[in-house]
Amino acid sequence: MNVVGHVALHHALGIAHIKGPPIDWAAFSPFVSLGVGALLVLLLGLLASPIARERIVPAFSVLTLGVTIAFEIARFHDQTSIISGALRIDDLALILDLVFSVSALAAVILSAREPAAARAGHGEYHSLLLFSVFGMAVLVSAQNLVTLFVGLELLSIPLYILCASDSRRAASLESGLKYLVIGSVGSATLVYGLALIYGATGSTDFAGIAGAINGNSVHPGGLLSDPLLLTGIGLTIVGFAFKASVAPFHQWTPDVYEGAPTPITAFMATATKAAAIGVFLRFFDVAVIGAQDTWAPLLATLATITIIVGNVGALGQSSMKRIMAYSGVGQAGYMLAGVVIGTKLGVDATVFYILTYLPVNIAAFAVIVARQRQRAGGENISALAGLGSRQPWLAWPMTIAMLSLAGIPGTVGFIGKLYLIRALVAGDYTWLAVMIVIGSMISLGYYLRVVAAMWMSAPEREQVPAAARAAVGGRPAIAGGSPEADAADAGGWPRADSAVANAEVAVVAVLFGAAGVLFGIIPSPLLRLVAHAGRSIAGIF
Amino acid sequence: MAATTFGWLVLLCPLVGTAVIGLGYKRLPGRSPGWIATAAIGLSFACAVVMLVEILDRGSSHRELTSSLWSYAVSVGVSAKLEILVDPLSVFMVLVVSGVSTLIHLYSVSYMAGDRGYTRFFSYLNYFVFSMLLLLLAGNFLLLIVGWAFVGAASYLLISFWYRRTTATRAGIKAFVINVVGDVGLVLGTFFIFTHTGTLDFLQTFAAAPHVFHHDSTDLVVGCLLLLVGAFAKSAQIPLHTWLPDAMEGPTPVSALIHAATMVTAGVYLIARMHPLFELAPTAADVGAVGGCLTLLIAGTIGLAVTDIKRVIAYSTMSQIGYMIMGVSAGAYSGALFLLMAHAFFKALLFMAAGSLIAAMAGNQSLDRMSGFRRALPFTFGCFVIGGMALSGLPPFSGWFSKDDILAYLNHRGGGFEVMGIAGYMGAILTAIYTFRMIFRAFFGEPCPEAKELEEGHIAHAEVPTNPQTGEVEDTDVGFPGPEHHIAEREWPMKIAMGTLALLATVGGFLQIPGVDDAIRRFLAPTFTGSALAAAEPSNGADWIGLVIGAAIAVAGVAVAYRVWVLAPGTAARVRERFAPLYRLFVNKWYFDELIDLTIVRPVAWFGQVQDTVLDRTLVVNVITGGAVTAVGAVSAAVRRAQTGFVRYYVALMLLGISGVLIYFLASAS
Amino acid sequence: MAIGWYLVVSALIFSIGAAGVLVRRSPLVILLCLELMLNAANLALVAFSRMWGSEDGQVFALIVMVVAACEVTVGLGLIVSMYRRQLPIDVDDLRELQG
Amino acid sequence: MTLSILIWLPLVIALVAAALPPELVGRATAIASFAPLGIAISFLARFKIGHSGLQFVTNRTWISAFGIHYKLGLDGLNVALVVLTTVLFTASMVWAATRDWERPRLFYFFFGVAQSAVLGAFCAQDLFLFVAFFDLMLIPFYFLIGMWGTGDRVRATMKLVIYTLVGSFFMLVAAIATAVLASNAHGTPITFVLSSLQHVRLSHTSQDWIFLCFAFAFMVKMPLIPFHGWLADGYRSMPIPAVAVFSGVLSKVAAYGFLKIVLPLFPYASVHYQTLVLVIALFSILWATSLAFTTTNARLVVAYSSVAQLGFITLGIFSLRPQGGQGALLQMLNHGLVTAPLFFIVAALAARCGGSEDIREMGGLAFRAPVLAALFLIVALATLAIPGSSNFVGEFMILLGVFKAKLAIAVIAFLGVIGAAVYSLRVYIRTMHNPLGPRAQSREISLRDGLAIVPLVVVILALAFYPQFGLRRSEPSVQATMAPAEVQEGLSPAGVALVTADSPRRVYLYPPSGGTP
Repeated sequence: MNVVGHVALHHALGIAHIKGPPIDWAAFSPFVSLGVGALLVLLLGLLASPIARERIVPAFSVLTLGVTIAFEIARFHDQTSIISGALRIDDLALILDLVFSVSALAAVILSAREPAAARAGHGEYHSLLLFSVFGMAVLVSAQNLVTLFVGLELLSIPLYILCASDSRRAASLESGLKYLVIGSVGSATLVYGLALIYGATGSTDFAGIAGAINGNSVHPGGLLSDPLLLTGIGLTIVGFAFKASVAPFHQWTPDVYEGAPTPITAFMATATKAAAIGVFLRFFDVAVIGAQDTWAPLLATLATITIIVGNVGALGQSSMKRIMAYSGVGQAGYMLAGVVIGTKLGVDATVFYILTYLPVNIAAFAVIVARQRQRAGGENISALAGLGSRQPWLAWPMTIAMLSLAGIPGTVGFIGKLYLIRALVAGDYTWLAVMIVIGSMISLGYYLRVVAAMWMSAPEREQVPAAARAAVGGRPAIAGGSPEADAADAGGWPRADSAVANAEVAVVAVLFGAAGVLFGIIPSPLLRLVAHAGRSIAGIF
Repeated sequence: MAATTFGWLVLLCPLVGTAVIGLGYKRLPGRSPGWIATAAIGLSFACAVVMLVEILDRGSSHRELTSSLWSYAVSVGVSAKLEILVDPLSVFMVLVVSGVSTLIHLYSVSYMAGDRGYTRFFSYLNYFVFSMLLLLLAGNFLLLIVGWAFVGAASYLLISFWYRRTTATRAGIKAFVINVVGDVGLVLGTFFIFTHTGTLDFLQTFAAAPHVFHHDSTDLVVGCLLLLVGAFAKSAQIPLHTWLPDAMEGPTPVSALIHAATMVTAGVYLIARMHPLFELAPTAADVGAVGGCLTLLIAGTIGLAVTDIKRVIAYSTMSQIGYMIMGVSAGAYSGALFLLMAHAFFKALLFMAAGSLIAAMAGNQSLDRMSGFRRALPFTFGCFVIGGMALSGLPPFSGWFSKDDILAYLNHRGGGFEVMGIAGYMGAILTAIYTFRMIFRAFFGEPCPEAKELEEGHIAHAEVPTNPQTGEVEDTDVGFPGPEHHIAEREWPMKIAMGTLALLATVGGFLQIPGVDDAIRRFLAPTFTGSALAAAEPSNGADWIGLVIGAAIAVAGVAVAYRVWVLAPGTAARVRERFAPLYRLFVNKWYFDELIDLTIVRPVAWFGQVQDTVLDRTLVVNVITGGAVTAVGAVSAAVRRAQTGFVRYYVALMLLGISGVLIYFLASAS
Repeated sequence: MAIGWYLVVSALIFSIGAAGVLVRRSPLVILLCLELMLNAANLALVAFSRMWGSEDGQVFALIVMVVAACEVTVGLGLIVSMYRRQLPIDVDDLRELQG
Repeated sequence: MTLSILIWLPLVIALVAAALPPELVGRATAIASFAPLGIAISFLARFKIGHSGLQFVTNRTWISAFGIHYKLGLDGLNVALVVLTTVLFTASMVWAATRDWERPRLFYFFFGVAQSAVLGAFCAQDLFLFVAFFDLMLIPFYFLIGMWGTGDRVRATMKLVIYTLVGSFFMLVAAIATAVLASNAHGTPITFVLSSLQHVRLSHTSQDWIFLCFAFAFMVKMPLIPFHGWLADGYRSMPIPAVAVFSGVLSKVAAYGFLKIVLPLFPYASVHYQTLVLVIALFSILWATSLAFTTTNARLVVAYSSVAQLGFITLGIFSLRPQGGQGALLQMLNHGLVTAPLFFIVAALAARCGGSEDIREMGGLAFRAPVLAALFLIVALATLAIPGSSNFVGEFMILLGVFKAKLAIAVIAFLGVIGAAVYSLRVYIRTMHNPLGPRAQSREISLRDGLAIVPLVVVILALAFYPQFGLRRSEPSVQATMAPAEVQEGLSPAGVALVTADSPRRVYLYPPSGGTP
């Protein structure tokens, strides 16, 4: 078709050239890839053939995440605001996006043989996962109360469903509902707080809020002692704290983590926590940094409580998933301590800690997944007994993960602690550093217990499915115990073909475990990465 | 070759002997270890003689030689080289020690024959002699302390030589610990002196002392008193003497060598060696003299009461060393050393004779069981009598001259020292009595069964060997009372050793006859030049009186003994009843063991128990460790209890948290 | 009319919602109460946007409504699936997970 | 040849050996473990005497963001200890190689990690590197006890590791604080390199709390009373080769830390808390001594005796006098050399009494085992620091230093000397002498035990004749280490510090008043 015809066609159709707002597609690319990928996955899930559903859908999700990661890496080192300043794509956001994507990638791989995926339908399962990642990406780059809230909900609501996705297990449904109810209370609180902040400052974007707090034309005196604003900040803190599972708003965490399908738990434990801490950084170290003197002591107190509660709560547990949940609470306390400092160093330290936290946690959960597939009650610590002698390729990653979370030298966790403590001392929060150390001491009590279980206790004999049925069965009817369901729980899903079935799981475990050691010995690359993150915020200070 | 070279050789010979015997314990046949050991000591005696000659060649002002091999510990102000000091004093001591040791080795070659530990015995014995010679030749404090502790260790090893006897091991550890107390005293004393003089070397210390210490300065007095602690512990002076009687658990040659002739006189040597310091600190010297004086009296009284023949000799050793310590502290250096030499001769002789006697008694040492060995053991009897006469200071034996030398000096010095002189005479009569008590009880009277058996030409044997102390049955694996016993009459090496010593004990006194000659004083003079006290020794010839008194007292003592134990045998019992409390005091050794047990051993043990059970278990394990664990556990339980699983409960807690946060902010707002 | 009153009302609604979540045991009713809490926020938002004379608040309110709708949908979906799984529709019986 | 080779060689050996068939691993590792020993000795031989500065320095940036360097070096303080480490590890390997362990690959792997970590801790010249190695060296023992231990091993190992890591974590905070505060106070970029940290003094208050953190970590590790809660269980359930190196070397790292880090970096606090530390050390000497003669477990006697020994070492260090420091260093060497053979001997004794380590069941073992008895006697006498042993020289100098600093404490400390005689001879007599024990049978020492014990005893004897060997290399370094504290105490003017210290920049860094920078 020639040009003239082209133009003519346009006139014929009477299409006027609307001047849309300029869109920086390059900066927007991660969101695009995520959104499009999510929708396509949803559609692919509708295909009839089981191969399409069980093979192509996960493959496509992996592809999507891969592309996203590529876009994110490509965008490093330039800071742009898009959608008229509603979102800010800077290194902080990109690094966190990277964390979300990687953890989602791991979750997808771990879900490859997960019963939950099949029960919820692969398409829905994976697209929800991707949407959740999308929500996180929005959340951490939000520069505006509205986008912030949208991002938060977009990350939460898919997770409510994913938690419940293993719908034939009552525990899964229970965790889903609990998460929904408590989560909604949390978001209601948050939105109310945001409303009050808006009311106090009269603007919804962070810059405006920051300006108003420090004093501008409208509020010449600043709002440092304005009850409306402070109430708003308080409610906002609660909203975020809930997502980051900061004590005393952490109680949903153990239950939900235990009930949810393990890959989803892994995803929540890493990505959600990262997102929540990310928004903490954004909101408190940018928007309301002016009021730091007011909120810092409170956050410090919360951090302390969280450290104690989390580490102490994990001590007596028998289920690995619960141990990881409580340990996650404790770790959230450490990260929150990083937020409190409110300096560039603090931001760097916090982001770095998130980076160190990601690989080892994934590794640990991968091992749990593997054990769950191999035997009934695989999430119990007793299931790890004698793992060291029989499956070292699983035992070593778990060992590294535990040592790293405990902060033993030679692992990445040690460097993370080093960075945090340095930032705290430099920011005159030495006492908080001491609290972190005390928390780590307590945490030795359960981390080392896990290691001991793997290496130092004799392997108990593997339970045959029959025994497994007995073990899981006998659930009270009121809790929905029904024979066929239990049968499905115990024997039905591929637990038998352990070694083969676990190939990809073991790979994930080994890879992330290795990363945990590698970056523990050569941390410099990560450190350079993080330095930019801090700079991107420092620009605003 | 210089004298010092032979000094090193003196040390080397016994060390080599130890090594050879110790390493070759499997190869060496029969009595060869004994002969090797004897040869080693004999060699070092020969070297000592050469050393003497070398010294005498030199002018009397050049008789103090030092030589060092390599730096032992030289750093940050401490400078201790491996250094020996060869001067008349050390040469004199080395001669006595190596000479007597040679004879005792010779004696042991036969006496210990057949003991399962024969090789071990001689390697220990050589090691002991090495340590003793090291002690004597040491040129600085550090080496002195080394030798000091080594003799202690050797003594421990030899006391608990028959190590399956619990009595022996207990005696061993007792001796060792008390000796360690002595070492500690020595080290601390060294610290006090070193911090002022800044050197460990003897000659430099003596040179520096007058400049850094003013007369009787506190630090010096304390230092010297601590040195005295060492001396008293080693020389078994009150109150650190309790190990010596128990040490008689060792084989008799050991008693002869260590606990009569050599080691126990180390204290005397130490004070003589440190005389420049002691003369600067008269207070300390006086304390030493008084201690010696008390010891000689108390030990004498105990000697009267105990019935174990070796213990009687042990107490007499204590009392004789009391004389020496008293003398050397008071300044009668040559006299004390003279007595030291004489005592080495006759006391070694007495122990050897006693050993032969005990062998004839099949290991039994109780005087109550012995009698009438006069005909059965003629040679032993002779030696015992000679030794006894020398000990009780009967003319013309060595004891007579030497003891008188000290007492004469004390009386001459005056200023309260006459009291000690008088005490000395009192001690002399006690000595004579208990010595001849032994002789009369063991050799006179009706022959006891063992004596009879021996007269028929056969040595008695217990069919079931038992420990005479406890009466418990012994396993002959580790020797005594082993398969065979040896008496002097049947073993020529024992004969030679005892004969030589008998001769020396007789003629040894002629070295220093008042008015006639004073070889020892002249020989030792270079060491004691510049000593005011040494210069103050009485001019000879004046004090024949002292000798006469001494002789008279000795004779009187013998007479008393003869009256009590030969003429009227019942007397002893009557005296015992008459002075019952006194007797109980003596026979219980003035309750020193009980005292120490009560004041030190029990409290320490009790504290140890309490501290182990109460403090360590309760405090550390339960409170510190357990407390933390319990606290954490409690909080953990609370947290988990809060995790009820009720959604609404969680929401409630959440709202609680919210209100808490709000309250905080509203509070900070206003 | 002062902004204060609107705030008081919204605060009341919020508290009522919270109280409802606390006291009621049926998930359905709890969902309703959550709606109340969110709408309390909406009321506040609208009032404020009126106060400042800017539309941000109203936009915010609209979005909150959408979100509320989503949450309710998900909640209902969960309840339905629980019903099909013959689980009791009573939050107090969801105690499989605890400790 | 750089120190890195020495440090990492054991780990490499372990990894290579892990590739061999299990039955060969032990012997291969034992033979290969002579390589680090040889290298260490070559360093000792090439060490230039009379310099207080570092030698054989390796210096690379590890984490530039924090100014953390991978800096290794030898000076008078650590050269002997490095050799000691290799000696004891080799001996333990030899001892272990003659026995069968299940999962041998892991066993020797963890040993390799431990040796590398310990060597690293000794050679580290960067505060953070030291802390990292200090924590790291504990982990292998967690596995060694937990997997190959005896009795209630898991509980014991948990207790031990948590106890000691608690200390280490405090030390981590303290170390970071040192660097951060130093850079804040002087506006210098942050660095952890010791030599540069020595040039910046912290304020008195920060010195105080940082000192306490370090002291706590080190005292737990040694351990000193009352931080010894982990000791009894831990030592009782450790496998013998592990316990030999643990009490032989790991405890020394803590003492070394006092000398290397605390005294030069925190002179004010060192002087401030001198009396406190001295009293704690004294207290643990007496406490451990009395425990050593109440307990009936032979292994625990050795354990408590080493607590007492470390008490003496601490006394020496905190006399803050060169004599004390020299004595302490020498004593570290000596104690390492006596404690390892003692544990081997205890194992041999237990083997002769049906596996029981209770001295009440022993006795009379010397009869058919003259060699064993002789070895034990020598080691026992060395343990009680009989004059003539190198241990005595160490103790002599330690007590001389304390005597100069605090007379009363020195005098009381002598009670510990007497106590040592009692418990050492007690255990010797109760095992070797006295009537034959109920289940005891006297057997001569076996070759495989001899291989491990005899060389060590030979070294002990050699040192007894020439203790100077342990003293001559360390003198300048010790003086340099003690100088800051002495200046602080006003014992020697800053000028002396200038002479002895390895950097002229020290001059103005010591205000004689010791005022806050």
